[in-house]
Amino acid sequence: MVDMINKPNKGPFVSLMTGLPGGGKTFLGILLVAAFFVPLSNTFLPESSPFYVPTYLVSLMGKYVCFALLALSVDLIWGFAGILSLGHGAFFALGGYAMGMYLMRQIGDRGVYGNPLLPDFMVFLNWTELPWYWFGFDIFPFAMLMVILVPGLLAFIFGWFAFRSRVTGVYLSIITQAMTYALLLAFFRNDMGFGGNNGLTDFKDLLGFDLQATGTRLGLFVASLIALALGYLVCCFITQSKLGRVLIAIRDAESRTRFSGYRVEYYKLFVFVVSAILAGIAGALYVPQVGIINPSEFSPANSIEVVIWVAVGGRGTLWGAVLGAFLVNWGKSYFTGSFPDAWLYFLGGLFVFTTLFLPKGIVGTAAVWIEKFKNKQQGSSPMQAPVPVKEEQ
Amino acid sequence: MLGLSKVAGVITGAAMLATSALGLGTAQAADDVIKVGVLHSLSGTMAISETTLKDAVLMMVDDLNKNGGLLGKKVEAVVVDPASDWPLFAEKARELIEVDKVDVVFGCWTSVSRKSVLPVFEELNSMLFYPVQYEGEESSRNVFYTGAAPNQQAIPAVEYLMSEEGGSVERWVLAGTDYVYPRTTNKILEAFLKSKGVAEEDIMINYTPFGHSDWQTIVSDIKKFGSEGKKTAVVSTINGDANVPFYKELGNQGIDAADIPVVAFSVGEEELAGLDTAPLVGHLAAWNYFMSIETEENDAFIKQWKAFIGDDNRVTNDPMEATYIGFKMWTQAVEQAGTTDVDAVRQAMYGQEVKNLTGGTAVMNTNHHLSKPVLIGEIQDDGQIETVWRTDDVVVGDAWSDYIPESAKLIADWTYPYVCGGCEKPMY
Amino acid sequence: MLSTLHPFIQYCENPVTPMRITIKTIIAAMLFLLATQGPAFADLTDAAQGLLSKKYSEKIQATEAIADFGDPRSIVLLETLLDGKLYATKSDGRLVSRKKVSDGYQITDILTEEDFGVVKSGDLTKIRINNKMRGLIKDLLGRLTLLNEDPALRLKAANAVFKSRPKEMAVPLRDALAAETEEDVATAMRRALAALNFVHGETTTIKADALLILQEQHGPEVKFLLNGEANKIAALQNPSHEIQQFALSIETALARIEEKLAFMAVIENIFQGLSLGSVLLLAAIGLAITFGVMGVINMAHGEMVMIGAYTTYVVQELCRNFAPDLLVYSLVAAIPAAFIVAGLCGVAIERSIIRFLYGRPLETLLATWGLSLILQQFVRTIFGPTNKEVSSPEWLSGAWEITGGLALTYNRIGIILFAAAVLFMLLLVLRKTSFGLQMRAVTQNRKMAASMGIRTGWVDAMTFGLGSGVAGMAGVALSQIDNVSPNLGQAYIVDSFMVVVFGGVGNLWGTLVAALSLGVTNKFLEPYTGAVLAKIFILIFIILFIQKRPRGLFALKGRAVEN
Amino acid sequence: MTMQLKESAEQNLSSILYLDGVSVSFDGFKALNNLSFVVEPGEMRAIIGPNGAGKTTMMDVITGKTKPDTGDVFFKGAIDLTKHDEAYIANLGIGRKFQKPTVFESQTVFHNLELSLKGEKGVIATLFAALNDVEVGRIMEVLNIIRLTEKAGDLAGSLSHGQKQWLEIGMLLMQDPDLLLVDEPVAGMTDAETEQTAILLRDISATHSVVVVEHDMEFVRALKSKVTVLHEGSVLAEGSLDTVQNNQRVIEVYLGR
Repeated sequence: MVDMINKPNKGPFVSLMTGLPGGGKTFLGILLVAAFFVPLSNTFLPESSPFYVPTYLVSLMGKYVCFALLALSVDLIWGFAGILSLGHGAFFALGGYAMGMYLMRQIGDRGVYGNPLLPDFMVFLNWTELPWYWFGFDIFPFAMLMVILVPGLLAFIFGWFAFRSRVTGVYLSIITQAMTYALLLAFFRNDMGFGGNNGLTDFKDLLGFDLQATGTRLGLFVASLIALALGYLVCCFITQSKLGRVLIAIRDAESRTRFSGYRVEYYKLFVFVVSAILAGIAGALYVPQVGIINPSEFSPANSIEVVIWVAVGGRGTLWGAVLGAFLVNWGKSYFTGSFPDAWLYFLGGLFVFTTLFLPKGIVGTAAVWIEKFKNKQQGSSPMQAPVPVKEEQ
Repeated sequence: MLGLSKVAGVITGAAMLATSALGLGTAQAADDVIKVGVLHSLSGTMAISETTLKDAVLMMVDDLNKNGGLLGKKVEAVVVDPASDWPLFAEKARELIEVDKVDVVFGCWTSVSRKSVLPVFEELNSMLFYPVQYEGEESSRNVFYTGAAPNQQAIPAVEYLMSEEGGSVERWVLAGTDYVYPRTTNKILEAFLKSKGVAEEDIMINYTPFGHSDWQTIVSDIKKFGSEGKKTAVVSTINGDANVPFYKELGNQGIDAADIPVVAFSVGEEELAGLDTAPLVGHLAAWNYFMSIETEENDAFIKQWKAFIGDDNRVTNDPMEATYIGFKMWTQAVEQAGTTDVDAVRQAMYGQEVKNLTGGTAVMNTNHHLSKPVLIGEIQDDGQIETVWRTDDVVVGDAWSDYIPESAKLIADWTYPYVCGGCEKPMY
Repeated sequence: MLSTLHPFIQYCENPVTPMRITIKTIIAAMLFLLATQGPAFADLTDAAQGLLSKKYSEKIQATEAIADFGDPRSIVLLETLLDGKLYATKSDGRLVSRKKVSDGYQITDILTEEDFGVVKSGDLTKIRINNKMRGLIKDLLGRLTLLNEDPALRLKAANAVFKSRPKEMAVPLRDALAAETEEDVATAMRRALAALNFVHGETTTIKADALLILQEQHGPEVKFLLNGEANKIAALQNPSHEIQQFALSIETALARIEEKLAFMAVIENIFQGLSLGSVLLLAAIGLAITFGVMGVINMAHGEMVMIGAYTTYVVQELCRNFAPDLLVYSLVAAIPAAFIVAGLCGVAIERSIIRFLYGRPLETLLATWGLSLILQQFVRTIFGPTNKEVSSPEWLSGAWEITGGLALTYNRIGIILFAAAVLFMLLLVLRKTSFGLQMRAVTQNRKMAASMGIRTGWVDAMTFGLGSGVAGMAGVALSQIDNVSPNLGQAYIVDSFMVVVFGGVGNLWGTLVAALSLGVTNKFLEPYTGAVLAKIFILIFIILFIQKRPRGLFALKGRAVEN
Repeated sequence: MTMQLKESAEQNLSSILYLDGVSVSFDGFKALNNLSFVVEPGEMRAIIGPNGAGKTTMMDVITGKTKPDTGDVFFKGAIDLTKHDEAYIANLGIGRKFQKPTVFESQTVFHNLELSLKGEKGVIATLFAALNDVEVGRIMEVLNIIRLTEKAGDLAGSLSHGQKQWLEIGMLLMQDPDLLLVDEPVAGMTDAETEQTAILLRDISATHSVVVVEHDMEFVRALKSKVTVLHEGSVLAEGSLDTVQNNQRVIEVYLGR
């Protein structure tokens, strides 16, 4: 035995210092390399070099990195606490809108109607003054605070009700879907003051940096990578702590956890809010890189897709979720370009294949193989947050 | 632990390499072809409308190649699927321009998709042809708008209905999907109607979400609104999908075109193809093109289209004509400029003339909008729209509406001395 | 052929009837009015040639002239024109009607009934009419057929006069009313006469008398009339006392009508709510089986609905091409066809994918999502991305006018009945058949059921097939009110899940109550909030409701729900 | 009734668990019907009864999972259990073992016990929690009691059915409760395991109050405790096993009417 006894829980800081879960260091290493290599390559290498990363790819990867952070946030609640949110896109979009509102205010009088205070779409709707909820968004720190607060608060209120009422399983999934669907419809309304179907667009600059400039793109790309790395560390910190094990306990046997004296609803609420904040940050980084935020980000289909990224990569493995986000989105980019008429077959087929043949996702399945391989050679050792033996429902 | 981290490294590395390969694999553009990007959704909600336009571009390209190509080069269409996903539109636009190195792009349908790709085209100084009727209030240096602006569709239609021939309508329902095109159109119409002395209480405005399918209440409301003793008409800016259930409900609730005519700006032959139009005979549509128009050009175009698509029942519609005109103009401008260079072609575009399929000549103005005739037609029981009224002359597309105070003062003119898409005084 | 279509002609072949004179009176009245307008036409043929004009104003003159001649052939001509079945030959501009034959169209001169043989469709141009002409022709036909011997036509004529209210028709209408024997036609004529008098009456007394008759009716048309008159009076500079009194009585009548209409509106609202509820029920009921009973989070459910709708399309096309006589029944034939096609798809899906995923409901979500993408694209590849037309049979078109102001559309009534029938059949299958028993046994305790000799795999496949088949049948109904496009299913999937979850997973009654209550609530909210906000409120309501009852409306309590 | 109430009020103060007139119904079905009974501190009590007698519902009521429609439930004389939720009641000192062994299958045996450790169970405290030597010692001690020291590093999911039952009892011990509610602890165990379990529970009852629900009469006999028979949601008989086994009504209920 008994590395558990030799290595009892010394608290989350110690856990984080002494070792990340399987593959974590390599993962962080890759992020670090990318953070250095991509900007250097884009800036200094000639276009003809095989290692040159074109600006087009920088934006694309920046977008993927934001999706990866979103996937990570879903994995934190689904993989570890068993909360399947089919509405996480809502938090992503809210973070995005908060950032979009800042970027809108930055346009100032450079809009087509030249109104120094009101964004174009408000001028257009005959609004004469800025609605109260747009106040303060011209101040960057305030906007960033909102990026965290708005999704966090929504998650807190929603979670407070749902978890206290012990809404679980499919019921929870469906009401998260109802939440994002209701928000989708609400944001579609032009009267809401968020630009309706077109959303917020036509951004000019961020903190004085021109959004079209390659330098800004590189900066955003690196910022996204840093956010992803930090997000990953936060997730590791949580999942490696005792709290992480309580979450897994909740996932596997909720009543047992309750009868062991844990207020399950608070734990769920905590992790749900953390996850929503991560999703919000991802959204905020996403918006300046794609240049638009509109209600379609709230669509239930988008949220379901995020869950699929996690499932493809491997639930409960953290960096597996990141991998899943990269793979699926890269697949989407590639196939929509190369097989515009058939790409849905590939994508749909991938999902079916994954569930049938890689039920634990790519990383989970790889881990099982390695485990088997190791077992042949030596004794066994437990894994971090293994995929649950049985489903929670 | 070691094993897992190796897997992590290998897989993630492979993913990154593969991602790079996406960029690098197709980056070379051959010199002997001219590439045309096609950026229309082939899946998702907009596929219903946009796929047709993709096919239209492919047909034009095919035709061009059969006739010896352009500038002695072969023309190649690069088709991508932005999947009705607006940010994906921006990504795909960038891919087309930066990776595939296309010389021009034909694409977009919804306003939001156009807004999404606009910064990309401006940043990379490429050229987009946008073939759909839209809300105006925009003129980009990098976009040519070949669909109708509000003054080429909405205003003439309302004027027609106000006329004796159109039924002397006094009361108006402005029903639309809640997005920018109907909002703008209705705003312009409201201002226009009020300027014609229509009272506030004689205008009812109603917005519904995308894909709205239960029209019972709204159609009942329209009926009630129309029973107040004044001749009433509905001006519909309801978008795509929602039209079929709307018209089905209209037909079933027995709203007769003779009592309450509905004039639509987003309903063409293609939308009607999904409907039994017998109960809808007499309702109106305003466009710059109807398939039923008998001209030599149109007959040839319809014949070519049916042959290309291999289906005798397929219809043609206004955005297809807009695509046709845009494509023709671009090829003419390229030939005139002798190059596909964006700046040179843009200069050559101004004043470029193409014969409309409906007769007369379309001209590209310096505000990047076309001069086209406006037609008003009535829906027939065979799904066709028959012209009942047309402007005597072509109407110049207005980028900025005269009926909106903020935009009435703006001028779009991309030639000297203005050189701007929306300013009050010349730049130079 | 023509004589069977138009009883009027039969009647005209016998010239010695007193009615002939009456018609002449009408025509004389009209001639008086029309004589001053437009160019004179020598005879009917000449007038008919006027229809070939490109200008609608000229066509209108020709139309009026055709009616003026009062020739029995005028009616044939005008009816053909109104139906859009009047053509002109391109070669010599003859007005003809056409009939489809195997190698083209058999054409017949509309006036002489002379046969011109068979031509191609390209040789003919359709004589187009616009809204204004359409209204005019209806009006003219109404006047011409007011004394027709077919009561249905007389009724139509009376209603046409009611709508157009030509002043000069007062006298002929009174004569026709005097000769009328059918009670319902007489009522319509009385109404039309009242409308005429109300609008054109010389004295306020006549108008007030007309008002007394009119106010008994309470349709929106009457409201339209009354409002119009009220508007006119309001515009007068110095109305006399009498007129003011009259205006007051109009106001009273309007208030009464308004009251009745408000009551009708409530009934209409309930009906619309029920019909929306039935649509939700139809969309959700298949899901209540695949998701509710089997626990499969079936994201491809919407695609089963879509497959049902496309099956309807295919059945209709087959009918159209091979058995055009049966076209009216194609919708009925499509119901079993859609059930079988979607059901077989369901069985295939269950056997190839779902059966490996039992006990892992969240993974069924992913697999079926992938599947739904594939199915959408598959349909897009086969049928193309554009909408397909599924026409409504005659018996599902139009509305049932119960009383003025309350009309229930037949297709909505059909959907309510259909939803009820589907629910009933499903309950029957689940409660009364051995398959239903086996199905419940398997879902409650798979191992026990297996050991009792039930082929659980077969039951699973059949159950999933049943759920999918029912979804397919829903597709038949939805093809009547919505787009038949590859996206059809996507539009209903979220709503379907809401309904099933709101009602309580695994409970068909719950699904029924949930669907109907959501539908009715939505329709009652909509007039106040608009469609979007109504939907948002409904969603928020569901979210809050689930807090109160975390397992839906009809949830089992106690131990059974633990696992 | 008034007499009874006064009497029960006195019992109330001295008892560790006190139920009076508890009724619960689900959709018209009365799971508990005016159930009253008392457990004294340090007592071991066995509860038997046919299926549907209300045994598990009674446990649910005591542990706060189900709120009774009527009736009082008091712990340690004065604490009204109907006002609290499961987690609070667990921290008060009532541990519960489920009918079906429920452990955290994807975590190790050691972690299972660590999670059950008595102590601060707030979110933030748990996030920063670290084990000290005393706590490790306590875990090792319980591992020893439940004979799973060798399996400390194994996943709980890999244990045999009997071992899972033991692990769950061990988890209860980690909570160091004053009252243990044990639902069918020997279901699916071998005879030898059953015997060991009985010994274990007897040992535990030396320092804790224990309520055991069980079907296995041999096991109940081995517990050597007072027995309460439940039937249709209320107490049918109470006393030693021999007394109740000879009770005419109990025989009727068990053998059928």
